[in-house]
Amino acid sequence: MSFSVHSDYNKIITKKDLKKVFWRSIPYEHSWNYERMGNVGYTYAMYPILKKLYPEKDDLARAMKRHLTLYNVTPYISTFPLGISAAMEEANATEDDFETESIGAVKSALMGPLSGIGDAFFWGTLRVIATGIGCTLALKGNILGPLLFLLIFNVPHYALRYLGTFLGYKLGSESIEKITASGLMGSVMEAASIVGMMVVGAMTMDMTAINFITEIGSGEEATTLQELLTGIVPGLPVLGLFGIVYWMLKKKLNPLLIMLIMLVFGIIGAFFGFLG
Amino acid sequence: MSFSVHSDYNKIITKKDLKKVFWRSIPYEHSWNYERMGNVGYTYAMYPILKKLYPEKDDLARAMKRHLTLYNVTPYISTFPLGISAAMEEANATEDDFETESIGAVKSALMGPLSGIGDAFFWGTLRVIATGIGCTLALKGNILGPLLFLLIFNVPHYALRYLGTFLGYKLGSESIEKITASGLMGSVMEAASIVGMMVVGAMTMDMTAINFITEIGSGEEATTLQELLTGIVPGLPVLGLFGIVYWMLKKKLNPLLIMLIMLVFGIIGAFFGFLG
Amino acid sequence: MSFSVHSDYNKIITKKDLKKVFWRSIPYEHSWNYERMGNVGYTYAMYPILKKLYPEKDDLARAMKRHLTLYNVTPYISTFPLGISAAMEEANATEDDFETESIGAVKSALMGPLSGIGDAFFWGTLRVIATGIGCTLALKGNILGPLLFLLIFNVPHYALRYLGTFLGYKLGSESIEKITASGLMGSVMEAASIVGMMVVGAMTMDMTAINFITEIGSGEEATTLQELLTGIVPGLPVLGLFGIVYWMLKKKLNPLLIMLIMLVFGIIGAFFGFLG
Amino acid sequence: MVLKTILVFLIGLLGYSEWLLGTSYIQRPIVLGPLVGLVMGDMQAGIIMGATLELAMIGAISVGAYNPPDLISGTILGVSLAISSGAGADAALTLGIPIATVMLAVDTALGQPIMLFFIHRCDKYAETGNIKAFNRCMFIAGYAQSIGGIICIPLAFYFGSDAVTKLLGNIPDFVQTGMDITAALLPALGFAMLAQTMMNKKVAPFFFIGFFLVAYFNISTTGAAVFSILMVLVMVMFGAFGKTGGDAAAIEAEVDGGDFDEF
Amino acid sequence: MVLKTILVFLIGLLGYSEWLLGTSYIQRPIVLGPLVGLVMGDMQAGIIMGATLELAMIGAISVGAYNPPDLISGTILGVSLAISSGAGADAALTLGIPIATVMLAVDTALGQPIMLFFIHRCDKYAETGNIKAFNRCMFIAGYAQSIGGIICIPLAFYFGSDAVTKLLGNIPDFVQTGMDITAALLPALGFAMLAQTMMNKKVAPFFFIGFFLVAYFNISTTGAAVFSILMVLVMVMFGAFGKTGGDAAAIEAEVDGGDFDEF
Amino acid sequence: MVLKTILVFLIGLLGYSEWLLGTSYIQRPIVLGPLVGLVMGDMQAGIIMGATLELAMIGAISVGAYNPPDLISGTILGVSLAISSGAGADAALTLGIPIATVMLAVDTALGQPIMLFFIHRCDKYAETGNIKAFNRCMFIAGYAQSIGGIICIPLAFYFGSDAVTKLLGNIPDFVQTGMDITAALLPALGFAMLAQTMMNKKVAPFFFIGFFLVAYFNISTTGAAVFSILMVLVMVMFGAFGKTGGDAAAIEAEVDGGDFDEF
Ligand SMILES: OC[C@H]1O[C@H](O)[C@@H](O)[C@@H](O)[C@@H]1O
Ligand SMILES: OC[C@H]1O[C@H](O)[C@@H](O)[C@@H](O)[C@@H]1O
Ligand SMILES: OC[C@H]1O[C@H](O)[C@@H](O)[C@@H](O)[C@@H]1O
Repeated sequence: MSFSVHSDYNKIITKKDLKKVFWRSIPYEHSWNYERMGNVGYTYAMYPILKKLYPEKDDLARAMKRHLTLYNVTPYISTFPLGISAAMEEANATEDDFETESIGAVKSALMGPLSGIGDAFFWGTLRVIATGIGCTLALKGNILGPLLFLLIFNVPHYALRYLGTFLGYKLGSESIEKITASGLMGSVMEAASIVGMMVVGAMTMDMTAINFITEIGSGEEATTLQELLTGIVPGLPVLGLFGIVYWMLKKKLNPLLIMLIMLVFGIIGAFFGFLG
Repeated sequence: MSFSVHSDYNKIITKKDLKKVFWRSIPYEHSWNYERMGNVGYTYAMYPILKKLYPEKDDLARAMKRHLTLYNVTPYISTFPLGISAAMEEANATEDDFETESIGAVKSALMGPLSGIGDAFFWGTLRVIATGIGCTLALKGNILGPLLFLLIFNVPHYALRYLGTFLGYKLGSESIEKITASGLMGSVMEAASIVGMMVVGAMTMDMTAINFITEIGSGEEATTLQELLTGIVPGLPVLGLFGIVYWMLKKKLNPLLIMLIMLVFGIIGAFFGFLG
Repeated sequence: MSFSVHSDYNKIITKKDLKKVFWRSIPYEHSWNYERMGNVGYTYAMYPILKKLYPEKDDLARAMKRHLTLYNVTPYISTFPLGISAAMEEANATEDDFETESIGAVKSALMGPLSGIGDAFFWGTLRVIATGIGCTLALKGNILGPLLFLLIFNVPHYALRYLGTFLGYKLGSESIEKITASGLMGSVMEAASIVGMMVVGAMTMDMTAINFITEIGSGEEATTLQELLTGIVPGLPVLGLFGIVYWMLKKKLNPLLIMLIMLVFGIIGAFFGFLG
Repeated sequence: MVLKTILVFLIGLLGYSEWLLGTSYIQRPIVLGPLVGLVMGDMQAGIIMGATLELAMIGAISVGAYNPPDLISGTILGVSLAISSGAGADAALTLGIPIATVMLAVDTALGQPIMLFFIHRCDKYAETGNIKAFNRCMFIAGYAQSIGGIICIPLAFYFGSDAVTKLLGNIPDFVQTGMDITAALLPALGFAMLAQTMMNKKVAPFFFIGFFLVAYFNISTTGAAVFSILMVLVMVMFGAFGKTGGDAAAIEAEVDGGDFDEF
Repeated sequence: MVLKTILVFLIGLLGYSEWLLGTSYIQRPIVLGPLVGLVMGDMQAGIIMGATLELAMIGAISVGAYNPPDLISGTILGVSLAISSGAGADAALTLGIPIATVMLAVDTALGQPIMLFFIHRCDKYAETGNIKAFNRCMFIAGYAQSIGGIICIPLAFYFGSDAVTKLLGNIPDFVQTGMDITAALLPALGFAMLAQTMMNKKVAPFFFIGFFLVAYFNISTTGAAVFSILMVLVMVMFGAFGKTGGDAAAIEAEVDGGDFDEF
Repeated sequence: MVLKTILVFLIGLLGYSEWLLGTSYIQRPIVLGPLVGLVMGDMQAGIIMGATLELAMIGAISVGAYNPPDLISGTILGVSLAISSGAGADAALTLGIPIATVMLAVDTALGQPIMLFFIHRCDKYAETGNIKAFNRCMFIAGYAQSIGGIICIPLAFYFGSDAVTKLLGNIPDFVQTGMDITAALLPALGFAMLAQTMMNKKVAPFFFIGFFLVAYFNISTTGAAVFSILMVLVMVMFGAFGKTGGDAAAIEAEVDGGDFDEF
């Protein structure tokens, strides 16, 4: 495997299409929300690909819905999973026996690890260096401070964001080819969905928080409801919350309604002091 | 699955039989001992069921012996596993291919989790609330203090203890039916025995303690034999103890004799100061 | 299984051969090095066995190379794995379908646990006792101090070292016989190689260290490159180092050259202060 | 005095029937205090002293294997002595707590072994099907563990608790320590007996997995149960069960009568 | 003054376009400071004050779910007020930070719910294929979350920030706390929606394995991913996939429509 | 003086033969001290000084990869100088410990690379079957690592240790640090060579499982071994081995020559 980033474009998607994905990845975080995070931004960036692959309106709608599920990744490398998704959507559109669910499974499996690496590099390293150099100059009133600050951060940022698109697509399409050739597509899909599911489980625990601060008992015996519950099984409150929401969705409650219920619950909890 | 607690009694056990189990669960902790904990109390509560299911004296004796193995659970919800055991014994008595060992495996698997939940609720929450309210009144000399204390605790206690019997039986018999229908009885039995075995392993480590306090070396290099052993493998002393006892039982040593050996060992250990 | 240490010598290796192994285990640590630890010492001790089993020069060379891989164990019980290796080499030399790789796998699997036990007993216990008694006397100028010190340590040391040889051989040859008889040789080999591989993975992490101390940022935000990397995945720097070295070996680089590269890298790292 | 002694004895008996009566908390100081007060002619004081002891002893509960001081003797003697000497709630504390501690020692040293003797009789009677004897042994076993308290409460009340406590204080320390140590060892016997009824080659490794999950990662038994259930579910999903694994069968055949049985 | 107000408003808008423009750090104090300085006629001061705020706020970034104070309004109002009152960089700090904090509260309480409304519109328009409306809602959603700042910056600049801050400070505490709590709850909805698209009997246990790996052992999501990949590799190597496990199929058939769907 | 120098040199040689002679502790201060005392004419003092150094250095043992100061040169020079200058046991300490530290530096910087050169010669001679050369290289390698001490002990004794220590103290700090760093890197080479002899697709994931068990959960190698044995037992019980997993075989065929080999 050589490290050239250029892949063969021998199916539907062209280099030009991927460039569009890159450009449309820029506003990725604009619509970042607490419910499904970068879902809308991701779909927005995928649009040109989906549009081309699915001429039928219904197929397109289904494809967009597929990408409107929760997604989160460091914005600067968002093009990498986008590229992979593009390759997988292409396979999905052109191959008969492609399991559509694997697109989401692979996306999910990549969320956590990519964010870990991306945050460490961009937020943890590059930003700190840019701030250090920029501020040293700016504190003396030098206009080069802000300028260097922006350049030091954004030159690598845009370079990697651009390259990521093609790297992701290349990796995706080559892997798909290989796996198809080996006749193991079924196993790999299953394996991918298992990893995806585990990562989603891990992130649910990692990124959701609920804290029942009601005190129980007084004096030395004092504890909170939260401690009691997590004493039985760590993560129990989050799991309970997740279970209830999952059940509401099963019961076909409108997500917007669920959100409102959660809002009311949160404010009531704050008002009566049982949540914190 | 509705939440009605009433099951169909279409085999041998009747509602009246279960009521007997509830009543006989009351002295459950009377004979709680350090060797096998609630074993005698559990068997005492199971007796009416066993008596009815196994008219043959030999069968009955074997069934009683089956329940005389170590058992532990928060007393207030002891009727829940008792109900499950009742349903399983019933299946054992009426179905040919029922694997008797699964009765013990399921009991064992439930020990830890049920105790965790039960202790948190009864000892950790309800008792603390009852004590808080009771003492506030009693400290002023109000006789309502002790009375409320007893009521606040015991009304939920007996309600749950009563309901638990039928809930357990219902859950047990319905699950057995379902599993039998699916033809997976074999797999489920195997699965249950694995979970049971893991819980027993976990509890052995959790609830047994042995501490070799013999000091080795002096000054900064000083350490104890215990630290040395657990430094090689955590839990090694407990595992060694368990292994020796297991081996003694294999060699058909009388458990009472083993207990005496342990007693002598404990007292000698205290006398010479190598145990603590 | 009785506890007599004497096995039947019904193949090629005799008791006399094993005695030679014992004697040649004495200088085991003389050539202990940071690259492959006790490898040369181990091979030196195995030599009489290998010489006898493989009259062909080529076979002998291959066998010696086999034992020149990394090995580490508390020297005082080094004869135990040597005995096992002897039994396995014997089986390898006499049986057609013996999988030669299992010799290394079993050795590897035993490294960690044997060292854990050996270090705890010899370094942690026996030495401390010998030092305690020896110094108490020697501080008063009594020549018995050093003498007792040497005796207390070395009598058990040589006794166990001697016995270990035969114990190891016996265990090895009896197990091989049993497994062969059961027709499960294949499974056991696979199982052994899995355990060996996991232990090697664990030890790689345990015994290799690399620390990138380059500071990133300043003030409260300050962190080191090491923290950043291990924050993404613990052990990442060690894994990276291992990966590079593994890749170099794949590329057929001379190990001595690799060592020199590491040396230069280490000194440069110290000079510029990015390693510590 | 004799009447009072009898009444106090009965209160003690009631306390020690706690576990016979559903572990319903009738043995707690807040409940026994008033009763003792009634007998001593000052129920008000009994209520207050009971509540004081209750709060001081709020942590003295037995969850898992921890053995708390004997609150029953402590409360009864502490409260009765405090009232009879005209002292306040503080006195009940200062008198009650050392009594509770000494009595715990007596009960572990004397009561536990006797109790275990009767527990083992139950095994025998279960086998012979003698259910009456089984019940009797169970009944005795339960009170046997409190033998110290049952005897000492009336004696101490009658002769003055000082004398009795001193007498009992003569049990050498190492005996009590030894009993405490033994109490912590005993579950190994119970678990070994339990394990023996469940053990076979196929599930044996899981015993050790559970054991070492707790030993290495310090998780709770519930945690081990959570992971074992998830593991078993995965095994079921991927068809680990049902097929009588050729290998496994071969191994069983081979190692049967082998090392493991000797373990 | 009106011109300056308009310019300041535009700077604010630029700041709130941060995420539209690639999260390129144009909203940071070190960048906005000089611009405000330019408007106020003292760019030098703007640069220095920007850098001062930048350093003080170096930790105020959003990684994962942490929500930092609103640096945009804080910087713009802090710097402009400091310059117009002739004060130094310290004043920019003392003025800017409370503004940033209050504005965060306003944005969570007001902006987030409005935003989520538009996010849900996007779902609808995706289904109907109305891509223009989809894009429009996305655009609005992004600014909606900053609605507080967008409105307040010019007002506060024009009327004096004191008046505005006081006004906003009247939002009761519990509302802000409640919004913060809700923000932490909301991912549960997102993950539940995601899980629903992926869930089936065969992979369900793995959701819980991932969940409890994090809950019990406190490892990172990346760690859970590492172990799940290794586990799956082992399963592949030992042939867990491909064969339609007889058991598993049977179970699916059986429990379908059973309890799990109700979960 | 020359005779004494020779004798002291021989004692040093004996100390550095520790590992040749079974790691039997003849190199410890408590043993070398008396010998030096004998040479210096005051064995009594040697015994006491040896024991003093022994206790001070009780932690200086090499378990795993920790490299302790060079006790041999420290003891010999410390004790001999202390005796000849008529000072007490304290002096042996104050003189001995810095010498031991400097000599450790010299040995890592000089001795280790030379040693490794001879270790690699052993590989070559093993291949050509030249066993005599193999033995010779092993013998030399062992002493090579102590080359510093072997040369310096007689020199320092003859010329006064001050002079020699100063001379050696001129090795730049970064060289010693660099050598220490390299010593910690080197096992990666050893383990990579070992892994290469064992690696194949089927067991590769287990390398990483072992690695990350230690990295994430901080358990010991023994712990990883315990869990791997239990895991393998379960796999055996449930028939994971023996059948040449169709999938696995297919994968091997496919990925052979693929990415993994490049790793
Ligand atoms: O953690 C990944 C990612 O999460 C969110 O999207 C934001 O907090 C980003 O700044 C961050 O990079
Ligand atoms: O832990 C479960 C259970 O253990 C023992 O039976 C007693 O300590 C009970 O009080 C407790 O509820
Ligand atoms: O840890 C095992 C072993 O490692 C190295 O070989 C040396 O440090 C020995 O002293 C030790 O016993």
